[in-house]
Amino acid sequence: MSAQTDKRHPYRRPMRGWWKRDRYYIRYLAMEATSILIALYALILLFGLLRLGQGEAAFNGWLEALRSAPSVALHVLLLLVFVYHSYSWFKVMPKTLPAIYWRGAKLPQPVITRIGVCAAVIVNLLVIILLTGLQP
Amino acid sequence: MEVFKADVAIVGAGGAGLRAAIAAVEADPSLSVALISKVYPMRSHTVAAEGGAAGVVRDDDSLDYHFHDTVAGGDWLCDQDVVEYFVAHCAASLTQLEHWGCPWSRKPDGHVNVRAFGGMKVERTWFAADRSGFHMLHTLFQTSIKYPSIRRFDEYFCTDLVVEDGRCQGVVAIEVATGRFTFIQAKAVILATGGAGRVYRENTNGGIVTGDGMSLAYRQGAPLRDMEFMQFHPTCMPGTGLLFTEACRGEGGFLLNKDGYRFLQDYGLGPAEEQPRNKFMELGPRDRLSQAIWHEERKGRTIDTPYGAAVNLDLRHLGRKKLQERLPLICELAEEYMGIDPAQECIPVRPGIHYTMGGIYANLETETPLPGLYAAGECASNGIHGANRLGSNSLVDIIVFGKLAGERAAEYAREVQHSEPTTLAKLAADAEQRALDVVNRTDGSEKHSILRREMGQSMESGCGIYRTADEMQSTCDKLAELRERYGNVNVEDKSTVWNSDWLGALEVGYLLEVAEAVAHSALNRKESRGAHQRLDGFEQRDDANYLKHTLAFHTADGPPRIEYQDVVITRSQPGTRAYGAAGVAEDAQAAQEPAHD
Amino acid sequence: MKRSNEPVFWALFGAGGMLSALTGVALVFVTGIGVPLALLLSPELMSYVNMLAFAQHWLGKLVIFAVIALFLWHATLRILLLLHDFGIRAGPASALIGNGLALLCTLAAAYLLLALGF
Amino acid sequence: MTDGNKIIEMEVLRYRPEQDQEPFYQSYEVPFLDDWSVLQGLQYIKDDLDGTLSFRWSCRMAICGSCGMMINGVPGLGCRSFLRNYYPGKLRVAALEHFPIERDLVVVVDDFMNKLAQIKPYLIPKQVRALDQGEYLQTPRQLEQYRQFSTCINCMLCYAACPQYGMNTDFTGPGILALMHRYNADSRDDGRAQRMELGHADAGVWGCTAVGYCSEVCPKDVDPAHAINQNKMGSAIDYFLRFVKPRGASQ
Ligand SMILES: Cc1cc2nc3c(=O)[nH]c(=O)nc-3n(C[C@H](O)[C@H](O)[C@H](O)COP(=O)(O)OP(=O)(O)OC[C@H]3O[C@@H](n4cnc5c(N)ncnc54)[C@H](O)[C@@H]3O)c2cc1C
Ligand code: SF4
Ligand code: F3S
Ligand code: FES
Repeated sequence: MSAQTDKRHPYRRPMRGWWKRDRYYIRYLAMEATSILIALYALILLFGLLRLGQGEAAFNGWLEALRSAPSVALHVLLLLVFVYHSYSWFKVMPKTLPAIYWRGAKLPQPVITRIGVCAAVIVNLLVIILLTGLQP
Repeated sequence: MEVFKADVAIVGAGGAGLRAAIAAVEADPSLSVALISKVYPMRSHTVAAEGGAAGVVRDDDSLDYHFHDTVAGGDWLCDQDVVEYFVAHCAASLTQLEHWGCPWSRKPDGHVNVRAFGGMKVERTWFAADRSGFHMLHTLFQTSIKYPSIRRFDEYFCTDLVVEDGRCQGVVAIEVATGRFTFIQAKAVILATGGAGRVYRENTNGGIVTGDGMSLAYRQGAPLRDMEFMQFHPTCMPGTGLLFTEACRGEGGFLLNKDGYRFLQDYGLGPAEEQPRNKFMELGPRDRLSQAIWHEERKGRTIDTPYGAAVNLDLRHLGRKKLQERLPLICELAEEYMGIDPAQECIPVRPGIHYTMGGIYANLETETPLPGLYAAGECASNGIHGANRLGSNSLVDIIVFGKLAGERAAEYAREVQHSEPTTLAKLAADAEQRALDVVNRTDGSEKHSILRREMGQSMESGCGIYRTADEMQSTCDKLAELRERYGNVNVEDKSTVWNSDWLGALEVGYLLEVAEAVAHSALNRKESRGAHQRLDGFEQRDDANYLKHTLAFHTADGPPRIEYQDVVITRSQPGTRAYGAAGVAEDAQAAQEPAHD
Repeated sequence: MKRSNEPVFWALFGAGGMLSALTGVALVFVTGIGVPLALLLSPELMSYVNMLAFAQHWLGKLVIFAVIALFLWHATLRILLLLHDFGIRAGPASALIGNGLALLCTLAAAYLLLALGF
Repeated sequence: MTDGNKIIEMEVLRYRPEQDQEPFYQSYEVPFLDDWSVLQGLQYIKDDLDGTLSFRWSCRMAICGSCGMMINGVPGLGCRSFLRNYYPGKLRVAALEHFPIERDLVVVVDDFMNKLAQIKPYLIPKQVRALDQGEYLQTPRQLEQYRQFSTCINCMLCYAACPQYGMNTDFTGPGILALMHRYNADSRDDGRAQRMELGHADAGVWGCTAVGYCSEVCPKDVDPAHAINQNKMGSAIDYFLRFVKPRGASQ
C-alpha cells in the first residue's frame, strides 16, 4: 500500500427514473400533473370567452360542444382531478403556514388539512347553491 | 507526508475539544488552532448525554453544597482544590452556552430550569429536555463555525503524539477518506478524546469511545490515574446497554425488584417516599444503586431477561404528558428498541459501563506531566470525580476544563517556538510507519474483532461491580495474552480509502493498553471505595493506606507500573458516605460540630 | 446570493391554487356537467344572454378574469416543475416559453373581457 | 456470537473505489435476535464475515446521526431499523441516495458540511449580554417556536429523500434550511436578515417544490418541509415589501 497517493473516486449515482424509486414520489408527481388538466380547463373557459365575444351563434356552438359525449367525459375526469387537487392542496397547506396555536397547544397538521377540506366543501357547495338560486 | 503548522492542536471535537478550541481563539484570535476528530464533531459522544449539567443557581443552593456533594460522591478521592475551582465555574460556563444559543429548558418566567440528579443535595442540573449533551454539542459545534482561525480536520484519526525536546509538539493523523497521513505540528497539544467505556462489552458508550487519547499519552510516559474506577450506570437497556438517563429518577421514577418492591430502602437509602427526595432512594449515587442491584440478583429478586438479570424502572406514575415533555428521548428508546410504552409498562434495566472516572493525569491547570500536553474532558483525570462521578458533573466538567485547557494551551503556545522541522518530520515518519505496519503485515492471523470481544468479556468478569483478587488476576493474565496476540493481528482490508478495518485494529490496540491499566490499578487497590468494590477481605474503605490516587505508567513490554499519589484535601476530611435518612442524621451531626470547613 | 424572482410566480401560483381548491370542483360541475346535461341546473343559466350580461358586469369580468388567469398561472408553475422533474432541462428557455404563454393568455382574457364592453 | 436461529439475507451495496468500476450488491447471511437493528446486522458482517465492509456508526441510539442509509430503498437510520421487521424477506442496504459514494455505505458529506457553515448557524444576538448579567430570558412558549427545529441530528436522511437536492445539489436542502429557521425563529436572535440572503435565493427556500418526503423520513420529527415552506410566505412578502419600503428589507 502506498499511502501518499489519493485513491478516492467517489461514485455518483444517476437520477434517471428517480420517481420510480418510491410511491411517495408518484403521489407527488400525480399532484403536479393535476396542473395539466387545470390548464386545459382554463383554456376551455378562455375559448368560451372568445366565442362569447364573437356573437350568439359562436357561443351556442361552444355550448353545443360542451354537451358532446367526449366533453362530458372530459369534465367528469376534470371533476375528479379538481377533487384530488383540492385534497392535495390542503394536505400541503399546513407546511406553508407558521405553527398555529389554539388554547396554548400547537394545532396538529392533519387538523389544519381537515379545516381546509371542510372549507373547500362549503365554498364549492355555496357556489353551486348560489348558481341554482340565480336560475331564471 | 503533509504537514500542517498550528499553534495549538486539539485532538477530539466533543464537548471538551470544541470548548477548548473556542477558548484558545478567543484568548488570542491570531493563533491558529487545529481541531482533529476521527468523526465529524456532531457525532462525538457528548451527543448522547441525556440528563443535564450541574451548576448552582437556586437561592437555596450553594457552592459549598455542590462541593460537598461532589467530594462525598467521589468517596473523598477528589482533589479538593480542583473541585473548589470547578464548582465556582459551573454556572457561568453553562450561562455561556446559553448565550451561544443552547436551548436549555425554561421555567415559565423565562429563567433556566433545573432538575434533581442522583447524589445532589439541591436541584442544580440544567437540562435541555433529555437531550442535554446533544444540544450542548451542537451549540458548541455551530458556534465554533464563527471562528475562522479554527481549522477543522474532520475524520482524521490520530495515531501518535510527536514528542521532541521533552515536550509534545504535534500529532500524526490518518485522513480517513484517503488513508494518507498528516503531521500536525503544534506548539501545544490538547487531548480531549473522551472515555474508554468500550474496554467493556455492555455499555452506554458509542463505538468511538475507545480510549485513544489515554493510550497515546500513556505510551509517551504520561501516567493514567485512577483507572480502576469505571462507573456502572444502574439503568441501562439489557443487551445493548443503551442508557436510560438518571433524569428518569430525577423526575420521580422508581426502581422495583421482581416483587414490585422499591428495594433500595434495604440498602441504606430509605425511607421510601412517594415524591423524589434528593439523596434518598432512587436519587442515591450510581455506585450504590448498581451495587444494590447486584445484591438483589444474589437474593434472587431480579427479573430474568435474555441478557441477564434486570430490575424494573417504573415511570408509569409520571403520566404521559410529563414523560413526553421531560423525557421524550427515553420514551422513544423504550418504544422503538424494546416495544415498551413507559406510560403503561415498567422498563427492565440493568447496570452497564458508563463512564471512565480515571484518565490522563492532569493538574488544576489541565497540564499533564508532559510539557506542552494538556488534557480535558472524560479522557483526563483532573481530580474532580474521585472514585465515583456524580451524574451531571461531567457535562459541566468538559466545558469548565475544556475552556481552561484552551486558555492554558494558548498561553503556552505563545511562549514557545516550533522545533526544527526536520527532526520532527523524522519522528512523524516513524509514527506513520508504526501505523502502516499494522495494516501492511501479511503474516498475521488474529482477528481484532475477536480480541476485542475477549477483552470485553474478561473485563466484565474480572473488573465488574464487585471484584476479587483471583478474578482480577485472571483478567490481568488474559489481557497479557491478548497483548501478545495483538502483535500478530491481521487486517483483512488492505485498501486506503475509508479503511475502517485498519482503524478498528488500531483502536483495539488502544483499548488493550487502557484495559491493562484498569485491571492492574484495580488489582493493586486493596480496599473498597466508590466504584471499586472488593469481596475478598477488602470490603471497607482504607483511608490509612489508600486515600491515594493510583498512577499507572506504561512499561516497555509488560504490565503497567503502579504508583500512588496523595489526594489534595482542603476542607473536607474523609467521612461516612451516607444517603437517605442516615445522610440526614450525618448532616445534622456535622452541623452541631464546630465547622471544620 | 442573488435573490430569486420566484416569489412573483409563486404568489400567482398560490392564489390560483387556493382559488381552484376552493371553487374548482363547483365550476367544473356547473360549466361542464350540470349545465350541459341539465343536471340540477337549468341550461338557461349559461345562455348567451345571461353570460353576456355576466361578462359585461364589472364583477363578472373580475370573476372570469381571476378564474382563467389564476388557474393558468397556477398550472404553469407546476407544468414547468414537471418538465424539470422529468429531466427536461430547457432551463430558462422553458420558463420563458411557459410563463410567456401564460402571460399571453392572461392578456388575451383581459382584452376579450374589455372588448365585451360594460 | 448469536444463538439466534433466524437467518436473514442482507444484500449490501459495495463499492471500493480502488477496485470497482461501479457499485454492486453483495449478499450475506446474518443470524439475528429479535432486538437486533440493521446496524447490528452490519456489525456482525464486519466482525465475523467480511472485515472489508465499511460504514459509519457510533452511538447506536439514533442521536449521533452517523448511520443514515437506504434500507430497502427508504432512507433510515441503521441503528433504529430492526431486522425483525424485514424478516423473512431479504433486506437491501445501500449508501444514502443523492450523495456521492466514497466507499460501501460511506458517502461524501462535504456538501452538507459546507452548507451548514454558510448559513451562520449560531446565535447573532439582539443585544450582546455579559456573563454576569445571567441568561437571556426566554419563556417556554418562545422556546417552543424553534425547539423542534433544533433537534436535527444532521443525519441527512432528508437529503436522500429530496429529489430536488438529487437533481441539483446547489439547493441548500431541507436539513440546513431547517437549521436556518431554527436560529431565525429564536427569540434571542437577530440574524434573520443576514441568513435570509441565502434563503431568498433560488437555491434557498425557492429550491424546494414541496415534495414533502423529507419530513416523512426525518427520524426526529424536525419537519424540515414545514421549516422551509413557511418561509416562502415570509420571503415573498419581503420580496414585495422591498419596493414599498426599501430600508426595511434585506438587500
Ligand atoms: C449515554 C450517556 C449519557 C450521559 N449523560 C450525562 C449526563 O446527563 N450528564 C453528564 O454530566 N454526563 C453525562 N455523560 C457523560 C458525558 O457525556 C461525557 O463524559 C462527556 O460528554 C465526554 O465529553 P468529551 O468531550 O470528553 O468526549 P467525547 O464527546 O466523547 O469526544 C471525544 C472526541 O475525541 C475524538 N477522538 C477520539 N479518539 C480520537 C482519535 N484517535 N483521533 C482523532 N479524534 C479522536 C472523537 O472523534 C470525539 O470528537 C453521559 C455519557 C453517556 C455515554
Ligand atoms: S432534518 Fe431530520 S432527516 Fe434531515 S438531517 Fe435533520 S434529523 Fe436528519
Ligand atoms: S423533499 Fe425536498 S422539495 Fe422540499 S419539501 Fe422536502 S425539501
Ligand atoms: S449510530 Fe448514531 S444515529 Fe445510528
